[in-house]
Amino acid sequence: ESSQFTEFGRQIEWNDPVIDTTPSMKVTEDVPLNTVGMPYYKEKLLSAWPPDMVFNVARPPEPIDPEILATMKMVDFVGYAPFPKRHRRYVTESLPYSNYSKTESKTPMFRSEQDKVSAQLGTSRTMEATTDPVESFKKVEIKYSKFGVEDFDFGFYNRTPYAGLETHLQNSYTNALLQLYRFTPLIYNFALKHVSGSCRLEHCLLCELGFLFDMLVKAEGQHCRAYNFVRCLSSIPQASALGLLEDEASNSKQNPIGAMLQSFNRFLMERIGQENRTKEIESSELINNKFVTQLDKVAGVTTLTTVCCGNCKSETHRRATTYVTDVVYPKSHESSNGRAAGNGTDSKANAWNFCDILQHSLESNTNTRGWCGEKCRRYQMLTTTKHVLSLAPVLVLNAAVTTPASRQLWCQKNFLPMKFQADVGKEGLTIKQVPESTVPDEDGNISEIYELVGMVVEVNFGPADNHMVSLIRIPQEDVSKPWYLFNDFSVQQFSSAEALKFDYVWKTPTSLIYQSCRSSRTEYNTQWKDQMDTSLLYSQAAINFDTSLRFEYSCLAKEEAPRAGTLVAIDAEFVALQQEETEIRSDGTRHLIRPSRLSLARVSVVRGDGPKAGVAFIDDYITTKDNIVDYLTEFSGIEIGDLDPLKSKKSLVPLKVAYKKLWLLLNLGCVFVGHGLANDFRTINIQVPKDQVVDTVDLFYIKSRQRKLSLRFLAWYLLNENIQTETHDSIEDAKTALFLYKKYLEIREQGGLSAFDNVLNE
Amino acid sequence: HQAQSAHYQPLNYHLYAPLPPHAINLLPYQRTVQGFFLSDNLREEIQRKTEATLQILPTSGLPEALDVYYSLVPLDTNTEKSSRIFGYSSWIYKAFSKSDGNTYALRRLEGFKLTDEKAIATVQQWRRLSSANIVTLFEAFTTRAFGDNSIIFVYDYHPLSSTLFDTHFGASARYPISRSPVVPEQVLWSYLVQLSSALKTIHSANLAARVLDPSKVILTSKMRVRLSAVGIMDVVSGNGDYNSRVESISALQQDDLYNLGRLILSIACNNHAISANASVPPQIIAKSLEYAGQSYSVGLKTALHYLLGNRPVSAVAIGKDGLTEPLKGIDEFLRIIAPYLQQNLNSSLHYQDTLESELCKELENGRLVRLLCKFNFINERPEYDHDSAWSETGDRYLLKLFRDYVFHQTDENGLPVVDLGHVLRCLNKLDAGVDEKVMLVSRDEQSCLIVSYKELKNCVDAVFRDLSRPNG
Amino acid sequence: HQAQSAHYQPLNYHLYAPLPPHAINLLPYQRTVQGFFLSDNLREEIQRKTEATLQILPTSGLPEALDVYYSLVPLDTNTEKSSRIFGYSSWIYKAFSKSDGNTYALRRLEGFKLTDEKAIATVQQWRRLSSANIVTLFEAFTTRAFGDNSIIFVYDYHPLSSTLFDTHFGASARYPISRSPVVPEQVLWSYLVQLSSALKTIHSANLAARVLDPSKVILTSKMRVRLSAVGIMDVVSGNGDYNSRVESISALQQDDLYNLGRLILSIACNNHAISANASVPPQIIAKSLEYAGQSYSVGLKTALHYLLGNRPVSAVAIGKDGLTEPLKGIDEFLRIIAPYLQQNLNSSLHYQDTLESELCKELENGRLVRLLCKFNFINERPEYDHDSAWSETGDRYLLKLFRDYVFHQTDENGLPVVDLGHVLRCLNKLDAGVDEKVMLVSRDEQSCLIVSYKELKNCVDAVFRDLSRPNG
Repeated sequence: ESSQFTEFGRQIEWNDPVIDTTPSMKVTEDVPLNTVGMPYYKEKLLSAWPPDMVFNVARPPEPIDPEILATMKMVDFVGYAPFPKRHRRYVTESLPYSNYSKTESKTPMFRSEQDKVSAQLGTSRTMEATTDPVESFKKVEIKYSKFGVEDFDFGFYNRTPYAGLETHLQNSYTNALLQLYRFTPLIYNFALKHVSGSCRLEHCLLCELGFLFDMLVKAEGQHCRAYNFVRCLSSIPQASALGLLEDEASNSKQNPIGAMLQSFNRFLMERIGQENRTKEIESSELINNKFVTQLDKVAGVTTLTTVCCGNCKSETHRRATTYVTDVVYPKSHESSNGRAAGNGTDSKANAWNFCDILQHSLESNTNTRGWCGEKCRRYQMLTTTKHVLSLAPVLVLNAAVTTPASRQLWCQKNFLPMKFQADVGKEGLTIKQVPESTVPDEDGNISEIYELVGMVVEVNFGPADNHMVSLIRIPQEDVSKPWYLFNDFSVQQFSSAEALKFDYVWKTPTSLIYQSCRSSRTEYNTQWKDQMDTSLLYSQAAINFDTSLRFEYSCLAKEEAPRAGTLVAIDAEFVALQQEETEIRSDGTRHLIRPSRLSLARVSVVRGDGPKAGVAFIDDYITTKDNIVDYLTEFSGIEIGDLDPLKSKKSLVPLKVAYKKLWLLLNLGCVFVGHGLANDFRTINIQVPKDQVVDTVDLFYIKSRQRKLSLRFLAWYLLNENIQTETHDSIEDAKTALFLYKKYLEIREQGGLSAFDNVLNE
Repeated sequence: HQAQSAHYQPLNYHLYAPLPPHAINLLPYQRTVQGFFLSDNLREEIQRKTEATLQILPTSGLPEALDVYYSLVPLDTNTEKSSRIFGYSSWIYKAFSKSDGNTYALRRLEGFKLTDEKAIATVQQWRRLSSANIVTLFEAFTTRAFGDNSIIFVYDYHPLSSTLFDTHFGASARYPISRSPVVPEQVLWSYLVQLSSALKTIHSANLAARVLDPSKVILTSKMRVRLSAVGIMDVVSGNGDYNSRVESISALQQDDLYNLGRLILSIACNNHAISANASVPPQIIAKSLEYAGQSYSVGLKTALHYLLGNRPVSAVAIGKDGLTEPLKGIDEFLRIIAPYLQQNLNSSLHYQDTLESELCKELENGRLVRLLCKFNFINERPEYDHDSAWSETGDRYLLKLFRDYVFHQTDENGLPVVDLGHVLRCLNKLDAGVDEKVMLVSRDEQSCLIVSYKELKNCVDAVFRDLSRPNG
Repeated sequence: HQAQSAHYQPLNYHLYAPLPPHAINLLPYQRTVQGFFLSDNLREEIQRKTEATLQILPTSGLPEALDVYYSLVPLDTNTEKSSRIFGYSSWIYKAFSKSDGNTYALRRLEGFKLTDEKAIATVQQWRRLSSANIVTLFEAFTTRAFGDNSIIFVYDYHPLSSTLFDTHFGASARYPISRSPVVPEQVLWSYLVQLSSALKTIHSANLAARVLDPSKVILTSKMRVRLSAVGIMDVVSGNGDYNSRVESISALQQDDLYNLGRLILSIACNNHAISANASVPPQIIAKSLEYAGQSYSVGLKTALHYLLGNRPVSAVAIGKDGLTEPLKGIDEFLRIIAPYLQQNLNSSLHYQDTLESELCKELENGRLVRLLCKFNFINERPEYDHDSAWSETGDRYLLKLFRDYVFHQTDENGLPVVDLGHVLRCLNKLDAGVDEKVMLVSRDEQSCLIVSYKELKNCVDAVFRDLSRPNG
C-alpha cells in the first residue's frame, strides 16, 4: 500500500525550463487535465466567455423532416437523401435563447380575452391567420376556455363565406369528404330533394346529408358540426363492421386514415344509393332488365364485364353499376394503353398520364386462371374484359395511392387535369385531356366534358398530425385564387398552383370528384323548398310502446300552417352522453379539453300567435340508443325511463323526427323565440339564420356590465312569475320566453326601453 | 532556443493537488467506514448515470410530448406488479422538461379518473418537503394524451437506481442468499436511519408516507435510499384533503412506523411476504423477529420491536411531559437509533470529503471546454472560405496554422503524434496569452511565422468577438 | 528569476471566469456560461486549497527534509499562544511526503524529550479512528533535525482551514459582534453535532479527546469542523499507556463532555474565557447558560445543561437497565440531540447530492475536452487531404460535417450563431452515444446524411484509434 509517488509537479519550476519536459499524455488516460498547470496571468483569460450570454438548455431536439426520412437510402449505418434546400444548412433561430414556443403564438386569443384586451386598449386587435401555405394544412385544434366552446375564435380561421366543420367529434375525419359532396351541385340537389321528401327511415344517411348541406349553406361561413350525421353513421352496424368508426377510447387510429376515408366514401355512396332505392322502386325505370335508381343517374358508372374462356371461348356477362371508382395504377412493365409500346424506351412510366390511368381504371383487360363453368369444367386461362356502358355526370374517384410509384406519379407537375373529355362509344370508353378553356357542347350527347370539383387530401406531418382536408374549386370573381382549403373549421383561399401541387410525404390525394360541366348540371337547385313534405308537422309520430297515452300538447291543425314570419317559441332540454374531459394540475389550474357531449332529449315548440298562442304543438322526447351518462335531471327535468319507449309516459320520437319538424319550421320561414337559443341550436345541430331568431337573452342583455340575465330572473322581474322552482320544463320555458318577448315589444312600443335599461341596471 | 526560453513561464498555477482523505493510507476498517456511500468506481458510475440520463428511445409509440415533458422513455415494463399498491396499472417514464431542461421521472397511473379536484392539491404539500431521502415530487396532472384517463406524477429522475425489491428479492438480487445473515447489519441500519429521516420530514409536515414497500424505495447509489412514489396515495385514495381529517393522520403515521418495521424485517429475514402483505399475522412477525435476532444485534432487534410491537413500557420519551403517551412517534424512534444516525452522518461526511477531493482533479475542465469551443467556433467556418483575412496572407491564417501546430504534430517519419500534454500546454499558454513565441509553419512548408501566444490570443479574441456580435 | 517572482504573485481569480456586471434574470430554461460549469465559489475554494497545498517556501531556514517529509512551510507563526495547552511551544508545518506524494501537516512540540517510549505507542490507537470530524493522526516521531529535542505529530493537511478561535474570537472573526445572538443557532448545532460525532468515535475506541479548545478545532470548509491535535496529550502527559489506567478513562471522557459544553457555550456567549479557562467557576457557567437561554432555543439549553450540569434526573437512558447510571455518556447525549443529528444527516446528504452533481458536470466537461481534442486531432489533418475515407463518400466525412453541425450554425440571414448550449448538448449526446438521429448536410448543400450519435461515436473512436496507433 505504500507505492512510491513521484514528487509531482515540482520539477517544472526548478528544472531547466525547456518546454517539452512533462511526459506525453494519452487522450484516453484518466489523468487529471490540471496536471498541466497555467502560466501566471494578469489579464482576463481567453477561455472566459461573455458572462451575460444566455443559452436555452431546454430546447427539444429538432425532428428530422419526414420528407427526408422517407426518401432516405441507408448505406451501412448512414442514411443518404437529397437536401431539399428550403433554407441553408444548419440554420437555427438567430437568438439561441429565444422562446421555444414559436407555434403557440399562432393560435388566436379566446374571445373573452380579446374583449378584455380591446376594452383595455380601446381598439380591437385581430391577428391574421397564417399565410404560409404549408402551415395552413396543419391540423387545427379547438381550445376551450372556462367559458366553453363559444369563447373559441373560430372566425380567426375562416374569413370566407363557406362554413367549416368542427373537429372534436367522433368520426370527424369524414368532414373533408362531406365538404366535397356539399360542393358537388348534383349531389347537393340529390340530397336536398330527398330530405325534403317523405323519408321516414330512422337512420338515413342521405337525409342527414341533406340536413347537413342545408346547415352549411345557411351558416354562411360560420362554423358547423356534422354532429347528427356522424351520430347516424355510428349507429349503422355495417359502418362499424367495415372499420369506418374512430375508436374513441384510443386516440391512435388503427386504420390508416386515408384508406379509412376511401372505404367510407364507397360505403357512403352505396348506402345512399340503397337507401334511395327502397323508396324509388316504383318509379324507377326498367332499363336493360335492371332497376336504375336515382343515384345511378347522378353518379353511377355502369359496366359490362365479360369473361371469356381461353379454351372453349364461351363467354359470361355481368352488368354492374358502381358509384366510386378506384384508380388502378399500371404496373411498371405495362405500357400506356399500347400507345407507347412501340417506343419501348425507358420513358414508359412517364408516358402514363392521368387520363390513361383513369381509362385503365374504368375499363380493363386481365388474364387470370380461373374456373370455366361453361364447357370446360376445369381451370383455364380466362380473359376478363370490363367495358363501360354509361357514365353519369358525377364521377367519384378514390385515388388509392399506396405504392411509392403511384405517389411519385401524383408529384409530377400538372399531373391532374382540370378537364377531360369522355366518350362512351361502341369501341368503348375514350378519355382524353382537354384544355381548361374547353366549353362543353350543350347540345351534344356523345361526349361529356368533365371538370374537377375538388378533392380530399391526406395530410401527414407525422403520427401526431395525420388528418384529412379537402381542396375544392369554387368559381369566384377572384380568378387568382379559385380554390378553397377546408381544413376542418379552418377555411382559406388558394391559388390553383398551390392547390394542385402534391407532396411525396405530406400531401397525398385520397378522393376526387369530377362533374360534367354542362350548365344544367352545375346549378344548385332550390325547388325542393316549394315541394317539402310537411305532413310530419301535423302528426305526433310517437313511438311509445303504450299507444294509449295522451299528451298535453295539441298538434297543429292544417289551418295553422306555418308561413314565413310565423312566430314560434322553442326550448330544448339535453342529457349528457359523455362527461366533459379536463386536465387538472396540482397547482390548481384546470384545462378543459372537450366539453361534455350532450344529446337532445326534449324539444318543445309553442305557438306564438293566434288564439292558441302559448300552447305547445311540439313536445317531443327523443329516444336514443347511446349510453346516457348523466340525465342532468336538475336542469333538464328528464328522468330515467322518460326516454325508454317501453316505460316512457312522454311523447317519444326518434331524433330524426324531432329534428325534421324543426327543420321544416325553419325552412317554412318561422321565427323562433327562446332564451339562450345559440346553445340549444348548437346541440340540436341546426343552423337558424339570424333573422329567424329572437333570443330573449340578447333582448335583455346589459351591455355596460356584460351581463346575461337568467330566464328565471326576468320572469320574476318582468312577468311576476316564479318559474323553474323545482326543475326545468321546456314548455314552461318556451312560453315564458314568448311572453318576455311580447313584454319587450310592449315596452318598446311605449318607448320605455332606455328606462327599462336603467331599471335593470339597478 | 534562446528567444523561447527567455519568455518561458512556468505552468504552475491551478495545478492538481490531492486533498484529504488519502485513501492510500487507510486501514481496512477505515475504508469500510469511509467508503460506505462511495461506489467502487465512482467515476464510471457517474458516467453511466449521465449516459442513462441522456438516452432516448427513437420509436417508443408513446406520446411525443406530455405537457412540457418530451422524449419519453419507459423505465419499467412490468405493470402487473405495480398495480398491486395503487390499484391502477402504473408506468414510469423518463422525460426532459421543456420548461427547465432537467430530466424527470413521470409516474403514470393508467385509467385513473380524478373525481375530487381537491385531492390533487395535496401534491403542493409534498412538493415543499426537503429530504435527501425522498424522491422529490414536483407536480401532478391528469392527461388524455395516452388516449385514456391518466394521472401523471412528476418526480426527480435518479438514473440507474434500483428498487429495494430488485436488490433484495429480485432475480438478480445483490446479496447472495447462501450467506447468513444475508444482509450485513450495517446496511440494514443505513436503510433504517435514512428512511427514518425521510419519515421524520414527512411526519413533521403533518403528512404520512402511507407506502413503504420494497418496490417503492429506491437505491440511487450505493447505500443511498430514497422513498419514491410519495404523495400518490393521498391523491388516489380520494380522501386527499388532509385538512378535513386531522384525526386520522396520526393513525396513518403509526402505520408508517409499523410498515417501516415490516420493510426492514422482510429484508433482514429475506422474506418478501412480510413487506408485501399488509396483514401479516402477528405470529409471523414475532417469529421473524426472533429469527432476525439470531443473526443481528440486540440494538437492531430493539429498534424493530419498537416499530412492530405495541409501545414498550420502558421506552419513555425524553424531554416530554406525557409519560403515558399512548402513541409511538418518529422522534422517539430517532432517539432509539441515535448512535446509528451518528454513524451514517460520519460516513456521509467522509463521502463528501472524497467527492471534494475527486473534484480537485476536474477543476480546469470547464476552462478548457470554453477555450476549445471558442477555437472551434472560429476555425474552418465555410463563411470564411473566401475571406481575405483567412487567406494565406491574412492575419487570421495564423489561427489555422496554430491549430495545426497544436493538434497535427508528427514524428520524424511523418506519423501523427497524439499528445494531450502538448495540447494542454499550448492551450494553457494561449489562454493566459503569455509572451512566449511559437514558430508556425505554413502548410506548403515554404515559410514560417513566429508569433507570441499573446498575439494569438488577441487574434482569437477579436475573431470570436466579431462572430458573437448580435448582428454578426 | 522569472519563475520564482511569478510564483509569489497571488492569482487574479476574477480574471478566470468573470461574473456578469449585474444580475441577469434567467428563466428556468436559460443558463449563462457559468451555469454549464462548476459553481464559481466551489471552484475557487478548491483552487485556493490546491494552491495552498502546493505552496512552497524556497528559503525558510527550516530543515530540508524531516524523515520522508520535505519542503516544509510554516503554517502558524504564533508560538506563544500554542504553548498554553500542551506546555511546549508548538509549531505547524505543511510538508510533502516522499512516500505517497500527499501533503501533511506536521505539528512539532519544541523541546520535548520522550521519556516513556510506551506513550508514543498510543498514536497507533488514534490512527485507527475513522471520523470525518477528526483530523487524522498518522504517526509521531522524535527528531533532532531542528537542533533540539522535538516530537513531530503527522496529520492530514487541510488547506485554508481556520480555527474556531480565529473564526469566533480572532481579530478577523467571521461573525459580527454587534448582532445578537451573534452566532446562528443552526451553526452551534452543527458544531455540537459534529463534535459529538467525533467524541463518539473517540470514546467508542476507549480514548478521550482531552483537548476541546477553540484553537484546536478547525473549520476546513464552511460549517465543517474537525477536532485537530488529537493524541498529543496522551503522549505529552506521560501517562499515555491507556491500558494501564482503565479506571481514569471514564473520568477523562466525562471531562470531554463538560469541555464540549464549555466550548459551545463560549461561542454562544461570545466569551472566550469560558473555554480558555479549564476552571471556570460554576456560577459563571450557570449565568452564561441563562444568558444563552435568552437567545437560543430550549433544545440547545437542554443539551448544554446536560453537558455542563450534573446528570439531570429526568434524563433516563433508553433501552438500558441501569436507570440510576451515575455517569453521563456520549450515547445518551446523542439521544438527546437525535433530531439535530437527523437534520445534520439530511443536510449532509443533500450536500453530497450537490457535490455529486457538480462532479458529474465536471467529469462530463473533462470528457468533452478529450472529445474536442480528438475531433481536432482528426479533423483537417493535412495527411488526410487525399484519403478516400475523408472524401465526400467516405464515412469519416461524417465527422467533418458533424463538426460543422455543432459549431457552424447560422441564422436565417446566414449570420453565425454562437450557442454554447447547443455545442454542449450535441457533444454530451455524442459522448453518451445516444440513439437519437442527427441530420448532417454536405457543404455543397446537395445531400443530407442521417446518422445516430451512437454511430458517430463509433466513427470517432475508430478514426482516433487509427490515428494513435503506434505506427500511424
